[in-house]
Amino acid sequence: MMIEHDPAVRAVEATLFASEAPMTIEQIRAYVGEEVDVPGALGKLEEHYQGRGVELVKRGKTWHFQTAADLAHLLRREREESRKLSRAAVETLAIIAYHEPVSRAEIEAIRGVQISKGTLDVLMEAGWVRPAGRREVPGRPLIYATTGEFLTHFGLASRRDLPGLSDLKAAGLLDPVDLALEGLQGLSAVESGDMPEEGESELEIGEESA
Amino acid sequence: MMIEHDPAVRAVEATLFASEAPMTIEQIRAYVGEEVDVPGALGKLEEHYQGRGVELVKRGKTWHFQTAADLAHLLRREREESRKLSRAAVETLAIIAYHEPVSRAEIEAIRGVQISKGTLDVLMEAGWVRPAGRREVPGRPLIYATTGEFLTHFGLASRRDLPGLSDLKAAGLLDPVDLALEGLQGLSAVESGDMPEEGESELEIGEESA
Amino acid sequence: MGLDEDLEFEAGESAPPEVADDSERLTIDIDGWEGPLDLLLTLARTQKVDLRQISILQLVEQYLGFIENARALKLELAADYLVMAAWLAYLKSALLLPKDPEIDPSPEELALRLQLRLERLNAMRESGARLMARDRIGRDIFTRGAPEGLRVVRTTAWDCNFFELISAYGQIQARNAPVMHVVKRRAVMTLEEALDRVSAMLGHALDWTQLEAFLPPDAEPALRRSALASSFLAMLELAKQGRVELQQEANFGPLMVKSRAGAKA
Repeated sequence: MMIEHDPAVRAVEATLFASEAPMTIEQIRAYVGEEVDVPGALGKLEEHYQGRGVELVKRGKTWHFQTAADLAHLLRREREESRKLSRAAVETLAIIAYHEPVSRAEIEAIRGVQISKGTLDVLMEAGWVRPAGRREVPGRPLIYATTGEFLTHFGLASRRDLPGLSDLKAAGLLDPVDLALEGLQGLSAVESGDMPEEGESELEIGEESA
Repeated sequence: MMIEHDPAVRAVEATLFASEAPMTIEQIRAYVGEEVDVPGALGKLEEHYQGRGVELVKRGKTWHFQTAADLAHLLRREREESRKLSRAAVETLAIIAYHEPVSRAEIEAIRGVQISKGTLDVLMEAGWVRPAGRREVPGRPLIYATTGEFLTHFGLASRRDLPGLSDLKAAGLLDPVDLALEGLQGLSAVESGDMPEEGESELEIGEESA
Repeated sequence: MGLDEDLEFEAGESAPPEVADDSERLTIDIDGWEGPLDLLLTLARTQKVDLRQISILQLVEQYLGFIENARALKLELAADYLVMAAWLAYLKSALLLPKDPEIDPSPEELALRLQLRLERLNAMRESGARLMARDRIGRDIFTRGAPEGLRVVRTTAWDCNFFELISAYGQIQARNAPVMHVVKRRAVMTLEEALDRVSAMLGHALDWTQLEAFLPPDAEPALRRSALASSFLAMLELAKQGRVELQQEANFGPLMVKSRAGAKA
């Protein structure tokens, strides 16, 4: 017997299923009609799909359906691995994500080495990084930030979900050296602070990726 | 609260969702494992999705998800755009209106310029021109005439309401000075078509998600 | 390349691997480093303590030892590795010497700076590895494999008004109308007319008179230009006949005419 389903929920479900890319609420509304309560339907769908093989997730401002993370072992595709990022690209991506917006010079200051030409290009080509205007300092350098696609790809609901972000902040590890130095005045290099042990922040990641 | 879902159902659901093509039971089993009751899981899924925005369907021996047929209209969004008729199209339309029925060769003879296939297509798409049989001469060329819609659009009761040559002359519309000033501008021997560019029907989402 | 591979952050690992404490491999691998700071960080990790507790002195020794080894093996070292080596040698001596309050920044501050930089680089390296290890779309998690796709169907409302229609037809007709060339009559004064006119007027010009005075006073510009040219020719003809004298003070100056006294018999 067929159950009567909420037409708004059905419409939003069908639209998101058919879409080739994640959609914002406004984009969904353009398809299902102005009169449909899209956020309400998304809420119902999110709840309905919870724990199923397919989930409805929100990444940044966009929504999409994806397979449940715990089924990765069934579906994992090794061929995607062929395009592995270089170490320089991974570090640069992390620096942009945790410090954004950030200029090239600031990235280079953290890495202690110049960025080779291809590194930022690769990240932009992947759609994870974009230029985000210029810093209003002499020379007006371009600054870079991550994209919505970055959040989608790495399964982050927002930048606040970056692994270990709060620990890094609390430990001052996202502050520039000069600023950190001011805070540590009087402490010698050998002295250890009373900061959390490194191991603690690693535990959290295991939880998040579940 | 998370409901406990059947692991077999979840696995089959995720596998079919992620697949780029419909799958047979054997193909699904290759992903989810030999021990899984695939037909049983498919049966449960079929029932679960019945009446939702997405349906599980069987075609021959293969299974796949698809958006509910009755919602297909949602996946096409219509957008009307007003476009100016090209000069070639206006002239062609005028010739058809004054000389109908005319063949393409006759139109070209009157215009003194070749017309591209796209030009007649645009006029037919606009609903102002229709094929009106064939001229019984060697080669039996198609002949064209205007439509009732044409009369409606231009506010004419009949084709006899079109101003005659003497009227045009009196209105200064046959004045060669006009010709010298603007008449030949932009006319070339072979005109480009007036068809919309190919890229235009692209996915909206792709454009907007940037 | 063994060490380099160790440093490659494999997907699935939540933290960078510990570097093997194998000094032989350290001396051989030189290409895999992403600059002196990267090398320093790797060396620091061999101390197997929290970065906040590393011995900077020991690290300096490790680095200088590495550079020495590389030189002994005649490996090519990029300039910034050598600059770092020189700076670290200075830092080492400053740390070992009795404290000199005059020196600013103090060697301790320099050491602390180095340690902070290593911590920051390390934090980003670990974060990058954690990011890469997440469940990623297309590798661990999948979006729909065969989405129907959403389409925007653009329909075009063609725009053309009645005036455009009939004026287009008018222009076609005008373009096709047989073209007849008619040369318009232009106002001219012939040489004969000019001769008659100037001859008749000469009797009144006993004094030097400007050529322009002989032109018809109310002529249109086109006729006036023609009259000027033909009157000039007429004057030359009359001068040739000895009936007038011509005079011009300068190039392009006014051309003066005078009836020759007694010439007219």
